[in-house]
Amino acid sequence: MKGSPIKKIGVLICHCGKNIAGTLDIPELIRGAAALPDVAFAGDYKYMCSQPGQELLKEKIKEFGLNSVVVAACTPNLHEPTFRKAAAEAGLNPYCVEMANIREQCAWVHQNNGHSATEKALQIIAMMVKKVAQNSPLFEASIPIVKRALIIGGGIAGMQAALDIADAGYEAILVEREPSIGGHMAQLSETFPTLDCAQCILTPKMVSIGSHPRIRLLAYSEVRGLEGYVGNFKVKIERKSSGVDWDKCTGCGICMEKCPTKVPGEFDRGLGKRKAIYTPFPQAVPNKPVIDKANCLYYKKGVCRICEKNCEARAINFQQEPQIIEEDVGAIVVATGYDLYSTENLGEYGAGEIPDVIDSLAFERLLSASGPTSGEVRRPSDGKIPKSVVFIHCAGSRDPEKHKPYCSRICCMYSTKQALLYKHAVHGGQPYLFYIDIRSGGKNYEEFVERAQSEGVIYTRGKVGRVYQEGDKVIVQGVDTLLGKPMKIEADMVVLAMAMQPQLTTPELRRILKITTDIHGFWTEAHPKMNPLGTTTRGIYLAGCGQAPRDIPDTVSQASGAAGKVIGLFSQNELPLDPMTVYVEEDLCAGCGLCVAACSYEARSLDPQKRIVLVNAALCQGCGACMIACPNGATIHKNFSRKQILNMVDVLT
Amino acid sequence: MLKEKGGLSYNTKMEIETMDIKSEFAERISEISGANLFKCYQCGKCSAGCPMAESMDILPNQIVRLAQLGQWDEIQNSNTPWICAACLACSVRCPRGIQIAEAIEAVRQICLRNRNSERRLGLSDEQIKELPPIAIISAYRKIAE
Amino acid sequence: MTKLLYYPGCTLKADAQHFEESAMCALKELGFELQELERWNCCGTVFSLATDNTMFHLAPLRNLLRTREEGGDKLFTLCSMCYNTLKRANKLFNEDPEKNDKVRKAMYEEAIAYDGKTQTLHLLSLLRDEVGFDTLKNKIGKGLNGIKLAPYYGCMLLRPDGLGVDNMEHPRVFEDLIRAMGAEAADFPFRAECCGSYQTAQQPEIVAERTRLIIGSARKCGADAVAVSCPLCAFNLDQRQAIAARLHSDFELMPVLYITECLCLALGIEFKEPWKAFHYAPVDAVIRKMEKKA
Amino acid sequence: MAKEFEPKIVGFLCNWCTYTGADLAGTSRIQYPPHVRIIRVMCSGAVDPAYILKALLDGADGIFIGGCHPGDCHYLTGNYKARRKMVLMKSVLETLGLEPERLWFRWISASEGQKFADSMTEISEEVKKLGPNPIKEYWNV
Ligand SMILES: Cc1cc2nc3c(=O)[nH]c(=O)nc-3n(C[C@H](O)[C@H](O)[C@H](O)COP(=O)(O)OP(=O)(O)OC[C@H]3O[C@@H](n4cnc5c(N)ncnc54)[C@H](O)[C@@H]3O)c2cc1C
Ligand SMILES: Cc1cc2nc3c(=O)[nH]c(=O)nc-3n(C[C@H](O)[C@H](O)[C@H](O)COP(=O)(O)OP(=O)(O)OC[C@H]3O[C@@H](n4cnc5c(N)ncnc54)[C@H](O)[C@@H]3O)c2cc1C
Ligand code: SF4
Ligand code: SF4
Ligand code: SF4
Ligand code: SF4
Ligand code: SF4
Ligand code: SF4
Ligand code: SF4
Ligand code: SF4
Repeated sequence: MKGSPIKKIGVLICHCGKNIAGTLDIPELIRGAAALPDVAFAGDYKYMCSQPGQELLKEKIKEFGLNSVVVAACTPNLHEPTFRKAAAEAGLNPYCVEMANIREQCAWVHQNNGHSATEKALQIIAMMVKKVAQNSPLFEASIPIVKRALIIGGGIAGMQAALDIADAGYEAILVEREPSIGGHMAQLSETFPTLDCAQCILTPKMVSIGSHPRIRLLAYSEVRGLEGYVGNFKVKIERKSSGVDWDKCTGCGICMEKCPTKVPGEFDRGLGKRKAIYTPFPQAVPNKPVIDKANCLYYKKGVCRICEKNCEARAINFQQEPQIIEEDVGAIVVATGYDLYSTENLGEYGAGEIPDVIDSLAFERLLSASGPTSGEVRRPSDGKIPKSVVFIHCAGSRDPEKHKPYCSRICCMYSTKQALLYKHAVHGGQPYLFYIDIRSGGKNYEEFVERAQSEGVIYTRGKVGRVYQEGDKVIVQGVDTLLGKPMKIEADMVVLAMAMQPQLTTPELRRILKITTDIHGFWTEAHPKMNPLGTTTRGIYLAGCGQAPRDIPDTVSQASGAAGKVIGLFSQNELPLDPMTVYVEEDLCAGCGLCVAACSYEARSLDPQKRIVLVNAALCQGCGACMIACPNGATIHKNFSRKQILNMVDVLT
Repeated sequence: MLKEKGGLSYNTKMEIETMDIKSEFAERISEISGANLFKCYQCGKCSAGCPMAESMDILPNQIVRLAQLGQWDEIQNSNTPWICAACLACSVRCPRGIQIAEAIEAVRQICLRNRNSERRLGLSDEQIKELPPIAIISAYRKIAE
Repeated sequence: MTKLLYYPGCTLKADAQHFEESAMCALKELGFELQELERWNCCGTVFSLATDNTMFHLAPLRNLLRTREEGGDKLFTLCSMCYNTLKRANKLFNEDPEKNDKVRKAMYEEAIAYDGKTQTLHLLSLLRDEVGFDTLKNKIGKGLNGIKLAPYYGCMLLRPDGLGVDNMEHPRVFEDLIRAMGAEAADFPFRAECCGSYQTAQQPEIVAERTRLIIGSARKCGADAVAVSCPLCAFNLDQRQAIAARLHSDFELMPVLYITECLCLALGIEFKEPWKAFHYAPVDAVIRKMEKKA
Repeated sequence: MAKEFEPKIVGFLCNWCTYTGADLAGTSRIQYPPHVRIIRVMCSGAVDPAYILKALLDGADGIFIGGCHPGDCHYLTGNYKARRKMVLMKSVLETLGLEPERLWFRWISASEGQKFADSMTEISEEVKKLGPNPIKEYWNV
């Protein structure tokens, strides 16, 4: 660089025992290296990475006043940190140390060709000497971290993540779109494979969320905007207008009792009724009602106001406006969960029009003690107790042609559970399951299926072709592929194990968070194996069924994992930044913006006043794409500059 | 019992050698029908919705399986291709997008072209008088040489 | 009067003359005149499903070409099977370059080359898209109020996906038409179940079993009659009742009417006496009931 | 005996996949010809066409660019950017009167040591067949 002091470069060549010295001619390399421009010292050692080797490095730095070093040894992937650390200990900026890879990419791969290999090694050393000559000392910056997490989605995934983070001593903001947290787990009856009651294990957690001193629960709210980067996000949250002032509301429930308007309730999948002012279910947290404006008589026609008259706390506020609040957070956990694929998509199974053909969540409500039938299995059409129930697996799953190509992973298990619970609930009732394969890969899952089979649940291997109504029966036209026989069952009721799909609102949230989804709309993890909890944006993590279908144990594990990532991040006081980023020569930048489009990390933005581009060091990942995109040479990748690379090319040609 | 139903007799007659699998026969069907039978995962939805299944000795999904394994004899001796009404219910519902009706047409075509089936409609004058032209012509098209 | 180039197909000139005649009467009332193609040939009835049977597609394509020769771009059909065959042949012609090439070469002797632009139109689509069920309803008024008809689509009106007149698994058009005529549409689960098609020639007993099932289902859902739009369906569901009745003493006959016969009645057009003779299951009673309503 | 033509090939390898794959070839001691000299870049998307041109004008006989497999780029889409540039570069080479076969682009992951070594052998042989970079000739005179 301009004005930089005279280069004094040291070259240290490692024998690596016989690994390098066995093939390459070390004295020749020392001779060659010593003759290179700017090289003040060239020497060798048997094992550079050993303690004495590192000491030698430090010694030579001091002895010759070296301001750059090339260690010719193994791959930088192995010992670059070792030598950089040693150099730092001797007072040299670690970024002025480079490695010449003469082991993996030379000695080892040309073992029978010592002469050419030595020639090549010398070129590699020369190339790195030329590069290091233009390295700049770099200094690791760091950014402060806001130690507060945002969790989006209040199902079991979001709840678990919030509790883990809060219990570790950090603040958590939990944003739930619905009036209550709990998610789908709150709708379940009992859970496989242990058959413990979902409400019983969920409710205490919901209560702890509601009362935790470090959790701020924002129910009936949605994220509307996000800016910033890891450690320093700014989030906009809309608190939707509920028509009820929750600060005043005592949760007495009188309003719901008195409201004259009844509509089918979403929580009971339309099988039960709720009022126009409602909480989704009695154990709701927060236990405060909202007004369903589409059905409330006052909002629709301007009459009624019965709730208002009866509310002693004067909490009803029909004029309530939605409110936008802004929060600073350091990390985000996305736990938006799933929806079931709609039965309307399955024309051959009645397209959602046969009353006694219902989806699996509706059946959970029929089995649930707190459900619309108080846990008695009664079919929707006429309230009769069904004597035979057919469960159809893979309804919409594993069907790349028309529906979802993936396996929804949990429906084999919950269908088994539902069949078993039904059999326990209805004396003499016969469950039939139509499956293609039974997928029971989980702890104690196969044992659970075995139990159902031995208790007389009839499993038929074959996919159902048609379901139709005939009189008060539902006819199921299937096949037993093991016998090779078509079969027809006159059932009282049919339960469709519908495919799991991501929330339909995911695309909207994706635009806000700027993280990616797969073609089905499930959130994409940073790496399927090595980083399944992270996303491509640092500081945003995933948990629960929004990422892929999974059951409660897996959801909870993943949520705790995501929380662990957040806690790990928050355990640092400052976030060190990799200094190997890019900078912009302001004088050269024309503000054309070509580099902005080239950056996959939104690390660059145009400064409209100065008409130049700005780099956000916290977001820059150091890929170098912008440097290539810049027509003016204004963007420079630190220690990977165009000039340095062209110099290396020079040495090689 | 399986034997009575028709040609299905895995454990007695059918010997599968590795060489047989993906036989030229399956490829021939694929060629004529455009259907990739190897995508079939034997869910049986084709058979479950087939209006003629009750009268078939081998179900459509079994035809697909036999074809995968190159068991031409079993298929050729089956009544299934000659009972199928080409209604397409199977093809339009197959989760893997396999055109089963088309594959069965291919089986018919191979039989008819080999002329080893001696397929004649052999309609009596009376029948010809009774049947509408649409029935006669389409029957000739599908099931006779 | 809008003129429609019309392709009858072989059966409408033989066993289904009443289908054609009733369609003409009803459509005239609605402002359409059917103008038969001057030259037409049998479409080959069923569409060949084999990829190497290109020659089978010549017959339908020639009819589509005739349409162009006569200056039309739409060809109207009544028979569902013709509709299916013509429409699929055209799709193949337009989407499969290899077939297109072969077919073009095979039709070298034709005066003009076919350009793939003839659209096949079925009666049900015409009534839905060009007449409109609301218009129809206004015109008909109370119509067949009190009558319950079971709409029978069969297979060729709906399959394969995307080529049919409506959603394949969950069609509505036939029901909507019935309702526009003032009648009630039976919720008829067998509406798209194949009748056995051409197997009627070789396997009449199997087809009679299908008939028994389908008719039985129509009866269970309280239909006065089954409405059809295909002469093969009509034959199987109606004439094959004879065998069903012979084999099952408890089988009860059920009238099977072309949708156009119903439409005539709804529009107050007289049900012609000769049409009755084409029916196997007696239609007198139901026609009287329908006439009274209309 | 005339000295056999030893081609000079410059390789640009992305740090995350191909460079690590080259290391693996070494750890596995898979032997290949020594003609390719490797420059480590952070991402194949950061290989400027100027680097390639300079290398060729300076007399390199071949260029090898290695990146992560589609969908595996450490920086999300750098390798797609690289691929687009390579297609362009090939036509640029043609206008320069160079065989486009001198420019190689391969997806090689960190675990594909063998594939890396095979690619080195292949490119060495192919470039040998093409002979010395003709630009070297008319540049020198
Ligand atoms: C019929 C059925 C039976 C089952 N039985 C069992 C069983 O027996 N055992 C078992 O282990 N598992 C069972 N499961 C699976 C279980 O339901 C899931 O594993 C679990 O509920 C997943 O939790 P989650 O938090 O990821 O998602 P959800 O429960 O779907 O929670 C997501 C939450 O996020 C909220 N949300 C979504 N989008 C937003 C947004 N943009 N902003 C704010 N909030 C948002 C939603 O309102 C919801 O509250 C069953 C599933 C079904 C369908
Ligand atoms: C044939 C096969 C193929 C597979 N293929 C895939 C695949 O393609 N994709 C995939 O995702 N998964 C695959 N897996 C699964 C994968 O191997 C496991 O998920 C993963 O390795 C589990 O890692 P682990 O750390 O839990 O256990 P392990 O890999 O078993 O590691 C446990 C470690 O603990 C050590 N240890 C044990 N006891 C003690 C002790 N008392 N004290 C100290 N150390 C101890 C062991 O020595 C061992 O190093 C495959 C598994 C098999 C068998
Ligand atoms: S009556 Fe008032 S205080 Fe009681 S629940 Fe309703 S809004 Fe809340
Ligand atoms: S105003 Fe609306 S919410 Fe209140 S009681 Fe009336 S209908 Fe119910
Ligand atoms: S879990 Fe079972 S029922 Fe669900 S999609 Fe997979 S195989 Fe089908
Ligand atoms: S044990 Fe392994 S092979 Fe067997 S069913 Fe389970 S996952 Fe499949
Ligand atoms: S180096 Fe990569 S991440 Fe950094 S600003 Fe440039 S393009 Fe963006
Ligand atoms: S491409 Fe270069 S000149 Fe253009 S805005 Fe980016 S840095 Fe500035
Ligand atoms: S429906 Fe398709 S996948 Fe299923 S058995 Fe039939 S051919 Fe195979
Ligand atoms: S096309 Fe043939 S095999 Fe397929 S459903 Fe119809 S009758 Fe059955």
